Amino acid sequence: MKKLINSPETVVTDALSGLAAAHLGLAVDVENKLITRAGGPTAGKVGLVSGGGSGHEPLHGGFVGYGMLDAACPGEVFTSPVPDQMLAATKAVDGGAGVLHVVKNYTGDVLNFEMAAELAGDEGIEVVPVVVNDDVAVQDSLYTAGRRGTGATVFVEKIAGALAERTAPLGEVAAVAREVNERSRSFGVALTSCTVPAAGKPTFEIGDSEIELGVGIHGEPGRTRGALVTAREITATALDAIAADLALTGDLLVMVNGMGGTPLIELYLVYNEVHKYLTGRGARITRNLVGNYITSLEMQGFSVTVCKLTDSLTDLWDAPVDTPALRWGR
Amino acid sequence: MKKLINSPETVVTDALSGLAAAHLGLAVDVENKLITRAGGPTAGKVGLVSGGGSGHEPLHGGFVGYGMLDAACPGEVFTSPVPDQMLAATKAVDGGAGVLHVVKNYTGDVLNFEMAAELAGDEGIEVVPVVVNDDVAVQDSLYTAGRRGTGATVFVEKIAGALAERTAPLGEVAAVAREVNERSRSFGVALTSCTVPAAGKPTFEIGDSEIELGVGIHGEPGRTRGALVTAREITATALDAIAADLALTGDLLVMVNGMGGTPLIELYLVYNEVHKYLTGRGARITRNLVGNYITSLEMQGFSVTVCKLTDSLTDLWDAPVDTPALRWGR
Amino acid sequence: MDAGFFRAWVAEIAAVVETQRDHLTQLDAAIGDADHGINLSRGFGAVQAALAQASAATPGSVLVLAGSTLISKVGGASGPLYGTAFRHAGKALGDGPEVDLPALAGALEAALSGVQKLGAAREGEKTMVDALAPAASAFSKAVADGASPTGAFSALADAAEAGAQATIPMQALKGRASYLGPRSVGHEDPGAASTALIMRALRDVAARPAP
Amino acid sequence: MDAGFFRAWVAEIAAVVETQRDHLTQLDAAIGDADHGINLSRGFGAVQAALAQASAATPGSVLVLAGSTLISKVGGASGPLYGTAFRHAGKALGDGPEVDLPALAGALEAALSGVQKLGAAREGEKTMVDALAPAASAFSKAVADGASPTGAFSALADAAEAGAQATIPMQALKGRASYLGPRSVGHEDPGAASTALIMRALRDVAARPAP
Ligand SMILES: Nc1ncnc2c1ncn2[C@@H]1O[C@H](COP(=O)(O)OP(=O)(O)O)[C@@H](O)[C@H]1O
Ligand SMILES: Nc1ncnc2c1ncn2[C@@H]1O[C@H](COP(=O)(O)OP(=O)(O)O)[C@@H](O)[C@H]1O
Ligand SMILES: [Mg+2]
Ligand SMILES: [Mg+2]
Ligand SMILES: [Mg+2]
Ligand SMILES: [Mg+2]
Repeated sequence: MKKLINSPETVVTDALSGLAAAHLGLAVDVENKLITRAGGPTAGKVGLVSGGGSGHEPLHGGFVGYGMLDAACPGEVFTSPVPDQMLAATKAVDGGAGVLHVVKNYTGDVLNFEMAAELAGDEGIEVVPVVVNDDVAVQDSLYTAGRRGTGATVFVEKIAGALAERTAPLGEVAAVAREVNERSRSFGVALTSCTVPAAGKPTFEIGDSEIELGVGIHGEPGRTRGALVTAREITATALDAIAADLALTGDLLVMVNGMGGTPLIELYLVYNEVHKYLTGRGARITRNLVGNYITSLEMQGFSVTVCKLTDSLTDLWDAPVDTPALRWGR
Repeated sequence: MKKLINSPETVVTDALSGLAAAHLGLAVDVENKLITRAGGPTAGKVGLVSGGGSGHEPLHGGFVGYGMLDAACPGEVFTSPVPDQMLAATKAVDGGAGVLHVVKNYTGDVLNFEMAAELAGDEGIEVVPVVVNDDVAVQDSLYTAGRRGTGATVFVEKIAGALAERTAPLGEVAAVAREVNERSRSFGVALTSCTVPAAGKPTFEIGDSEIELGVGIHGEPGRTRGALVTAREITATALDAIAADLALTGDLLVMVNGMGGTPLIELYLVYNEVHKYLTGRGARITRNLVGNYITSLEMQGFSVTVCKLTDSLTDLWDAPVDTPALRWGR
Repeated sequence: MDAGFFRAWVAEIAAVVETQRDHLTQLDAAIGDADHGINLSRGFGAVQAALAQASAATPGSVLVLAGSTLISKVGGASGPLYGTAFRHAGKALGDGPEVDLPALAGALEAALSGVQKLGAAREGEKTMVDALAPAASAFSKAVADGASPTGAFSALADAAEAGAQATIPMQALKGRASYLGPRSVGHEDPGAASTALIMRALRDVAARPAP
Repeated sequence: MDAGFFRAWVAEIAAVVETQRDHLTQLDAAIGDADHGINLSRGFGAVQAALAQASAATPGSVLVLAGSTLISKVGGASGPLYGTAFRHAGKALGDGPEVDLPALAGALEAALSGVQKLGAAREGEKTMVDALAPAASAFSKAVADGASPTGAFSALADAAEAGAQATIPMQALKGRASYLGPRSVGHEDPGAASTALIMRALRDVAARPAP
């Protein structure tokens, strides 16, 4: 295991201390693993709380700030946070207009957020959860815990955050969050495994000319093993899987996301293939992100996330945002 | 070699096509490998041109835009561009106020930019080159080609770009660029090698518990091989090397830069160690960057760059910038 | 069985989880995300610390504190699920200083129903339920049949172990492993395996000569 | 020697660089950035393409075009340096249709001075100069001593090869390898190695029976 760390036990808290030192716009409670805006809650504004296992940076802490999240609670690496953290976050950001919980669809995240919402309710805070489940690699059926929440989480947090900043009521913020989730799909591909620091060895073995198609953001195995073919072919496989589930027409917001160990030159190369694939089928990419936004430690690979935009979603996407990992308009 | 590419020969042009598709604010001539602002030259404004081998993304193309570069010319992977590209870039951005060449100190970059400057001069364009040489891993002496240009290039391009945007004359823009370079130092550490696509195998071999201290951004060997110790110890080694050359006092701009294959969680962890080291010695980090800004393909590792700020340098750093990789204030 | 007995059980669980930490993590690596052993060692370590602090003088209060601590410290799917199991078991034991076998049987049934209410898993879906359900009913049956303590606890541990083994051919329909669909077949479920360890720990503690 | 002779030389260089591409890149990996072979194969490939297009009917024009193409296509340190070498050699040959051995000797001296003027490297600094300088002077001396063409070209190639080998114990003082300081000792300089290949190609082409 080759990592820049002090010890497997302190990875998350050491990194949180670094985040705190680097971004004075954030208030970071390292001990309780809680990241909020330095300003505190905004009266009359819906609070946005998200959280999940660590190892996906910049998600979620890097998206706390004006126009996006009010708080993030990171768990241990790849392990959802605990209800105590989520409750503390919910109380910290409640500005009297209620709190939205952005939850990625994993049993652990769902159960812990459910418990937290119940506890918050007991304390008189209105909480509405929105569960993100955009990963088409898993079929959503009676036979699974449902689709995993992956890249669409970034879109949900940005767009719902923008609407909340306009002091829309909780119901509307939750509705737009669900709308973004319903209009978004993702597919991920891994070239290499990641290594959970506390585990010390790669989560899965993979050959030098193999790739994992449909990999999860925790290194969960995907649909199949494939051969390491060209970026064009790999991209087509990913987009075919998405297109089989959602008609890729009209104006699209597209993210080509790196898994953590893939350099930007390769991500732009993949974006070029995505662009050719989608425009070749008559769609228009009107907004895009290319970079590392929801990672899996040092895994090499990428994911592509597509959202079918509407004019109002585009307007919310363009709204000013000022967070460590996403910033424009101010 | 595990990479998301179509073929080793087309890596650079395919990635440039992706950059062009993703950023409509850029004008990208894929065939001639030239990236300029879509708007064309700004009359009366000094033009900033930089360039170097590809494989360091977002450097340089990701820094073309308002408040930073006017043009970038990427060479083949790890190979400086050719005079034709630099001349074309220089002509494309000349707004009548002359052109600054930001050159990283490598024999190839220096020789090719020299030839380009000569050709531009023949065409009546005033060109002033600024050579960046901030890497303390190499001692600057009669026995070397001089220090390598690394992380400080990002600072030079941002700060000189900000001054140029204020339509300062070429002499002043060149002077501030040199001032930033003189006040900046860097040191890099590699955990793994990178693989040049056309070479197909890692540039260097390194053991599972070894690190390369003082590595160059092209995977050039550094000062010594060391053991993979804690992030705290590795960071101290890097900062000791810098402190031995530049008194680390006063207000500092610090960049903890990822080499391409290192995840953000580790970079923030390293930033925490850098912060403790520097503040522990009485310095103040008043500005910082944490992320992938000058990479070495998929290499795992980091570099730290420190610049001793003045009030006017801080003011120029804070000035609005709007590029694919660095954006604030608009 | 008094509070000391249940403290000893939890201590034994913590010890076993430590030794089996990597094994449980490897099971989770095969069909999950390689953290189950890490999660439980963090969780039961915290439970040990909490119990060392707390007075918790009744069997019920020991298990409720254990459950609450798991919920607060583990995260993931297993945190709320095991936490709920211990809390419900503890609540079922009431606040008497001593509990007998029938009371413990009722507590195990309460733990099971708590887990199923929260996680909505039925038997056969390749989860901890596949070890907990047969263990609870085997224990209840043995107790009802008037089996000796030794016999009842052996039935409990054996049923849990058999239940865990039985998850190998199953296709996961709940939890992270369900993402694999048919590819989840052929692997033992990590949570079922840890449940078997927890029940074995109970048997071993019960087998110790009373101090 | 006419334009055809020099076109044949350049073609032979291109062929040899192709076969030695990985070897040169590996030499560069040891003390540089692992691209020298890649750079030269891209460069001489482009030179071949350019010559195929161009009329270039004199020895001088062939070498000038080769040099300009290297400058335009290679990049790195070797691009401007080899480009300058060929341009200066070509200019020195003037625009006659035929050149003799003394003229070629002068052209090689011109190439050397061009490289040294641009790169400021002296002999012993572990660069291509350490192969080019002895080769040029050995050739001049042989020609001056009235050696046979075969003898002169062998002296040229042997001196270049010996010069390249002699870079192994040197510490690099110029170029990327100089960053290594003492660690550059013990490796052959890639540019010196490619210069030796270029000189050997010249000898081999000269050895061919005139068509
Ligand atoms: N819905 C559920 N009901 C019961 N047990 C479940 C459920 N989902 C998951 N589990 C159990 O949780 C175990 C995984 O626990 P763990 O790895 O600690 O959490 P995570 O899956 O969040 O990483 C699985 O092996 C399974 O036994
Ligand atoms: N100043 C110099 N003078 C002469 N030759 C040089 C000089 N600097 C470098 N070289 C030659 O260039 C070679 C490296 O070429 P190449 O690898 O293609 O370029 P780069 O170093 O830019 O990657 C070295 O082996 C050396 O022979
Ligand atoms: Mg987990
Ligand atoms: Mg090079
Ligand atoms: Mg798990
Ligand atoms: Mg080289």
